[in-house]
Amino acid sequence: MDALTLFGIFVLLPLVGALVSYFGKKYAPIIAVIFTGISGIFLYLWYGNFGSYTIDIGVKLNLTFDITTWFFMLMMNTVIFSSLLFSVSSKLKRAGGFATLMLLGFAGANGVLLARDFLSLYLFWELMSWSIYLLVLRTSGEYARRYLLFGVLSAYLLIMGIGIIYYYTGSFLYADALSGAIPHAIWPWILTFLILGFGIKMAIVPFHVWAPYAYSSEQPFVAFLSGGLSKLGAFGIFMSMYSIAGISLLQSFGTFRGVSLMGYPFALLGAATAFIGTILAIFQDDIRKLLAYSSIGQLGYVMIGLGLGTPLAIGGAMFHAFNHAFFKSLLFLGAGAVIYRTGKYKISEMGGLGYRMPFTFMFVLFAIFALAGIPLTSGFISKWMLYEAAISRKFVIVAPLMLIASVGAYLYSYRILYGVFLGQLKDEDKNVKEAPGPMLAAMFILMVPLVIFSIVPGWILGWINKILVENGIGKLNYTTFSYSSAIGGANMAVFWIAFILLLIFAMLMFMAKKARVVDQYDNYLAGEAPPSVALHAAHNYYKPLRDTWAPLLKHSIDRAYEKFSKFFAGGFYEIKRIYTGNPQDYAAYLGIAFLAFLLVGWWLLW
Amino acid sequence: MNENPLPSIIPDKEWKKIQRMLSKRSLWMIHFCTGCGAMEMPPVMTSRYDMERFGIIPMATPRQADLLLVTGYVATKTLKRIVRVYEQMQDPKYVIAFGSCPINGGIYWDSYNIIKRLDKYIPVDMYIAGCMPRPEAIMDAFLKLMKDIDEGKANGWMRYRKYYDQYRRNQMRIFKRWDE
Amino acid sequence: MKEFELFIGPQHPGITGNFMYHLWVDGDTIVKAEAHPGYLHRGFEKLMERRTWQMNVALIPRICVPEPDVNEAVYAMAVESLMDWDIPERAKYIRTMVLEMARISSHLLTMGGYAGSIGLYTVGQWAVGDRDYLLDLFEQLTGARVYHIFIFPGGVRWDLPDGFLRKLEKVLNYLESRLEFYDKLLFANEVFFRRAPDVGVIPEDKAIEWGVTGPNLRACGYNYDIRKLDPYAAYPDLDFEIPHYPKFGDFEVLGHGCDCYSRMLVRRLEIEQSIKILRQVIKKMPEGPHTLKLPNPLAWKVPAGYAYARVESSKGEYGYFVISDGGKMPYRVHVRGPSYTHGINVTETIAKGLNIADFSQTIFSLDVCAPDIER
Amino acid sequence: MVTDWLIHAGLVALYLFLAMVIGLLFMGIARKITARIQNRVGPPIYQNFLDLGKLLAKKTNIKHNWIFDFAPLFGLGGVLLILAYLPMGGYIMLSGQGDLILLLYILAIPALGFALGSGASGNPNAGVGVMRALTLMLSYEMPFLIVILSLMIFYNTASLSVLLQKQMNYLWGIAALPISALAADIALQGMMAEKPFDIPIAPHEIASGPLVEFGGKYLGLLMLYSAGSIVVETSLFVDLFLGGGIVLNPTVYGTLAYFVNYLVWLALIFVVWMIAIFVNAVFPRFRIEQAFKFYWKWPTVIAIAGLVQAYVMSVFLGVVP
Amino acid sequence: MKAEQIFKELGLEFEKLKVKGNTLPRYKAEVKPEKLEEAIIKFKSNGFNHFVALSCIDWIKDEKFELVYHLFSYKEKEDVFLSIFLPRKEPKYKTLRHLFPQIETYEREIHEMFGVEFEGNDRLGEFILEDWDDMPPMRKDFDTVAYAKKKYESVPLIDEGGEKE
Repeated sequence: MDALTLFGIFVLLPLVGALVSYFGKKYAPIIAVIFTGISGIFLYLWYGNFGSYTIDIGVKLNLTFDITTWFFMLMMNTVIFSSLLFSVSSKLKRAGGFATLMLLGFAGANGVLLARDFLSLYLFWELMSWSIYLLVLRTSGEYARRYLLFGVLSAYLLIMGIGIIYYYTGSFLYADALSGAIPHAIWPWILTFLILGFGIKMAIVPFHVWAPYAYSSEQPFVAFLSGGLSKLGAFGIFMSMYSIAGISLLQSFGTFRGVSLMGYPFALLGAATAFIGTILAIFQDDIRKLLAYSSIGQLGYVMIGLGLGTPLAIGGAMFHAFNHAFFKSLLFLGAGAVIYRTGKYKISEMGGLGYRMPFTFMFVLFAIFALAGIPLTSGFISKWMLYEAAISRKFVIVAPLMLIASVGAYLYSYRILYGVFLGQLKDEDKNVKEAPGPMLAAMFILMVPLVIFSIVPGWILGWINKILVENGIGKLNYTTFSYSSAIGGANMAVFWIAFILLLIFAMLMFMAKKARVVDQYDNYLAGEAPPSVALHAAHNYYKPLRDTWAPLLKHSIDRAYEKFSKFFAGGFYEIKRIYTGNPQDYAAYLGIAFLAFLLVGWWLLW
Repeated sequence: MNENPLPSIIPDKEWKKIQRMLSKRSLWMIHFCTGCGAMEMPPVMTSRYDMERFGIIPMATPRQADLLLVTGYVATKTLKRIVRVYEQMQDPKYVIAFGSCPINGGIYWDSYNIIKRLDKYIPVDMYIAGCMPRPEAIMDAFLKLMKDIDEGKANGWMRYRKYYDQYRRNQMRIFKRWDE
Repeated sequence: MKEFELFIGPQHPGITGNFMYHLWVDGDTIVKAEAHPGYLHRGFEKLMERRTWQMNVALIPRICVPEPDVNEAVYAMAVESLMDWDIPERAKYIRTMVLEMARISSHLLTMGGYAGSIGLYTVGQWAVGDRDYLLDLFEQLTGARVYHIFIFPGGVRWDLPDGFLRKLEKVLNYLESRLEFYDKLLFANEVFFRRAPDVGVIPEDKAIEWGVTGPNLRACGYNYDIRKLDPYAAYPDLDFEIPHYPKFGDFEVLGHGCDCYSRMLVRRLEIEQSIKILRQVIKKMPEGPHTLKLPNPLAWKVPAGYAYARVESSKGEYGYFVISDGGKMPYRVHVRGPSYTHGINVTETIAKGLNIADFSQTIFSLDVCAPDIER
Repeated sequence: MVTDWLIHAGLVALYLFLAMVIGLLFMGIARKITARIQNRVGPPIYQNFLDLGKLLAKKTNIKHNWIFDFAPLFGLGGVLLILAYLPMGGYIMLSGQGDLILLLYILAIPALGFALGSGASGNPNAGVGVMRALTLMLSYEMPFLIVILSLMIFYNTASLSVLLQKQMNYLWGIAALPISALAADIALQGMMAEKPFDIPIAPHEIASGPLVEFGGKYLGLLMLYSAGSIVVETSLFVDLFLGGGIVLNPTVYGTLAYFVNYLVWLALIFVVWMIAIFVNAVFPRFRIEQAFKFYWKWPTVIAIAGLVQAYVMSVFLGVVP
Repeated sequence: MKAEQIFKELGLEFEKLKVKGNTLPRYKAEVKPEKLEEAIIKFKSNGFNHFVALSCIDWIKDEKFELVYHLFSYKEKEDVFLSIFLPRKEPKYKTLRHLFPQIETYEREIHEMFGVEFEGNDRLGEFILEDWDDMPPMRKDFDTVAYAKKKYESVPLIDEGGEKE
């Protein structure tokens, strides 16, 4: 294997696929599935076949295929494969364009994962970003503009970071960054720019505002965006902190109970993100927005792990990123299946679909187990690792926020379950059918790893351990079925055996007698039975909680941005008159931001 | 578990006995004040009479309850709700009718809105005469019902199943519509 | 449809009697409420037209089950107005005594029911248990626990049994000592302070217009009481106060009146006043006949005319509008129960914007008595 | 090896059975004591066994759909699973194989199953009830998680079995961290959904909430679930703060120690349960947002004070239990 | 303002009802149906702001329905009964629920029990009775005994053989 093969299979092949599927018309998704399948097969075959290839084409570029890349590519590939599989039967408009853009994004993502130099990183990053922009644009221009605002901001921040490094080292290679050319005092700036730049893709508070809008686009794409592409942010942060800078450099900024002072603020930011994202998710009625805020919250956990930087924490972050890729795309696909069948977005307008779509319900239920961290899925183990990482180092701010956010996750998961799948089946949904086969297959593919890695966590912990060892971070304590930290541990084999035995016992108690199935309207209505009755209590579900939070929710970051941009839109009214064009309010904001960053960069460099 | 769970160990007859013993010792009554007889229910529940001694407690919904107390006169509008609640209860279930009114209309014998005999519409296991029955009478009725259950005599729920057509026919003579 | 529907009643623990509120709820806030009476409709007004003046005495207590005596008293007063009878002093005092005992027992029941509706079952159990002592007294006096059929036109049925007043005194002493426990458990409870004030508010300026009467009106800050306004029986001779918002004595004044808190406190203080009245009755009980010499009961001829009598029941103004055409039977009787307005119009209006957790305590504190709505 | 495992499994089964019996008995005792407070005689303390038997022996049962079955299945299976992970009377059961955080998350299994089943009934009362239960959970978990965090920081372990060991060797949690114990006991009242925090099942408002459509064997198994939950919650408090009732070191005294410890544990969970029951009998219930505000105010402040104490002791003073 | 004075201003004749037991005076006056609203507004603005009840009387011999609007003043401590007469055939009157909200409920009941139509009240309809199939029951010519016999006594008993479990 050489650089070209690597590049060919993982970047060029999707690009070719993009070209082909553009003309595929309604078969475009199938073609795209085949192309992603091929690269998936190579991914499977090439496990262990790692290598690093430097190419000199005037500037030195580097492509590396190592365990970190492989691990992230695994998520990316599975997620896009099932998303495209899902879209086969979801009858999208202009399916050719959709498949093309998805594959472009996929190529960009693979490029980012393979790149070990800033130039290709930035090019592929832009390729990915712009295909996301166009994909969001398919649904709504307004959403796309909001995404673009932050996408461009992210790109600026990256340029700042890269520019500073290049200014000092004169090389784009990651490996050259640590050569000592960069003064020690500059590193915090570089890291801040890079982490924030990548963090925007992860929708870290306060840069999360774009996510709820972008995540309201077509579900197969959003599944890929939330499940796959947002992990590039995690990958980027991981690379910049632990590969480019390295743990010893981080530690040299001073430590707080063994955690670098460079990382700890980001862990706090992550904890805040987890908390805020969760709280906001509880109050959403639009299923897409709910999942979007949940996504924000869950990626906050990843951020915590990356910030803390102990082996357990980073392992937890990797594992959580992996889990999140699977359960969140599964949730978005489940939501997509429901939306496809009913055409509704509001949770309160659905209800009772679990009786009509049992398989979708089961898959979503498993995703929710993973989301809530129920030990029946691997979602628990990653959360466990993050908790133990924080608690064993006695972090008393991060740990409670994380713990309470995970309780909050129960609240919004139940909102999905109750609002969409349980409760009253509306009369107009009486004839809803189960989702089509490809959709179910896509969801099934995503569900399997969640269960498997819960029973055998050792397998995935093996890969993660390798990543940690390779980057010189440390190693994890695990066996095939169990895992442990300095303060505790758990054995999943024992858990599963006990669970299955006791469930069988409960079943024996339960199955002794058959129960009669009654109609949903043969229900406790205090003796009344009106001809038609609305029983679905899903609208404004957490109203008491919302009322208590109302004074705080008033100060939403979302609205702060809007006010900010309105302020500038007002200020730039004169420009509007001078130029014939029609500069949007966001444009004004962009300009100011660009100027500000230029000024900061200029001040730093000279 | 109405089928004998361990037929080889417990004879069927014994099993029925056990079942009856259990259902007599834990009669959960439904919280439904259909008429003025409900006025004497609080005293029966409180310190002087305390029916919880016999395991009788009020339950909120018909699904959980075994015992329906028709406390006093039954207006036609209430009858529909009583029937609905009765049908939502799960077998075995028992009905006690309070006071003179469900027996023959009582003081409302000539009222246009009161049904005169309750057992034309749902099976009644025990009647308590009087207007209104004293708490002692109510306690006595509970004890008698327990005895009846023990002897297998309180089988109104079986009658309701068996003669469902007749009961429904009689009910439909009172109701214009039955929304369900 | 954003809202879901909840049925509070007829088969529901959160309702007094057989009554139904149909609620439309958004989240947990009531958007709309509709009252549905009629589950207890027996056609009293029709039946009374078919019975002689005296037979009706046996029928009417059943109109309001928790406090049947007011029906007898108010019917008797209406018939006496038509007949132009002045009843003897002793009968007046005995009537006062019966009415006040009934008031205490009804208030105890309401207090228990209210405490139950906010989850404090212990007070409910105690209050209903203590009420049994009053029912014992009734039993000794009238022979029945609930439907006494004791007061009738012209006086009361028979004189007090021997030693009745001493026994009453004992029960009063006992009840007074028990009030302390209720105070500690309910009226000084932190959770009660959090839950009751400013919940289920009847606008103060609308209260009279909406027909709110009795303790519910006094909780709005008006000291209107029919016992003082339009005195009847022996009340003019007796000394008592009318507890009303914000005159709560030793109790804290929380909230802005017209709410569940004030309503319950007014009831609690009225028990004290009733005990005070009963003590005076015991002291002042005159000698003499307990009833007028009545004509042949089968052939009462009541002069034609209209008469309206009202008393202050534990729930509010209780009135009978009696019309006679000179025959053996009433031509028409219209019963004006206090719950008619409280249960339907007032509740439907104030339920809007209420939390479903507070709905039950609001109707319990309004002391809605279903049977006197639909009769 | 295999025999060891079998003996272990048999013992676990025995302990689980005993826990269920204790739970039902405790419910009966609670009914009796509440009745005594209310001036009544009350039912016999074995009444709940009769109730359970009756419910299981009901002739007909209804369900609304297949999701309805999740409630009894996960409810009973889950609560047994939690019990298996809780040390009872010094016998550590499976808790060597999973730590406190695993336990915290297993706690959600029966609750989630119950919520699924009641949601599937389609009754709005159930929906509102579960909403209240979940909001209550968010409320009491705030102080409770902080308390658990202080314990884990102070004893420097996340494993319950190690925690018991350290409490036996050093000091019971209630002596070392009295402030946290106070906060935990307040949180416990909410966890057990006893008054003033029983709003999720308030019968006067939502007709017993999530339980609204369950009857017959469904209700019977849920009754077992709540019986198990009583033992879980009281035992959790005893394990965290009262040393799991270990007064004799099992390594020294052997079987006798297990026996004595079990009795002490039983007495301690009884005391914890009694506190809850007495409070339950004399308080009305909070509204859900009041409960939320309450828990995020005072108990949280107390819990944070406890956390500060644990933090100072373990980090600055270097106390190592 | 005292009730007598208001009556005088309105030009109405009134009679005093007999009162025993209670003490306050009660005045009753007959009003023409079209003048009633004005009279009630006049009384309401002069302190008679407690609407006690609305009663309906079926004077079958005179072929008339009498509606009695009963007002009370807490200030003047006087009761006022204003009555109007409607024809018994097709009785119709306008709603006065905008004056006092509880009039709405009374009108609903009177509509159901007597069959009086109140124009402008949109909540008339099934109120207390359900599945009613005869003439309004409170009318004098409605025979409740015959109805009860016909409807309830004729329902047959359940024919069963005394089965045992």
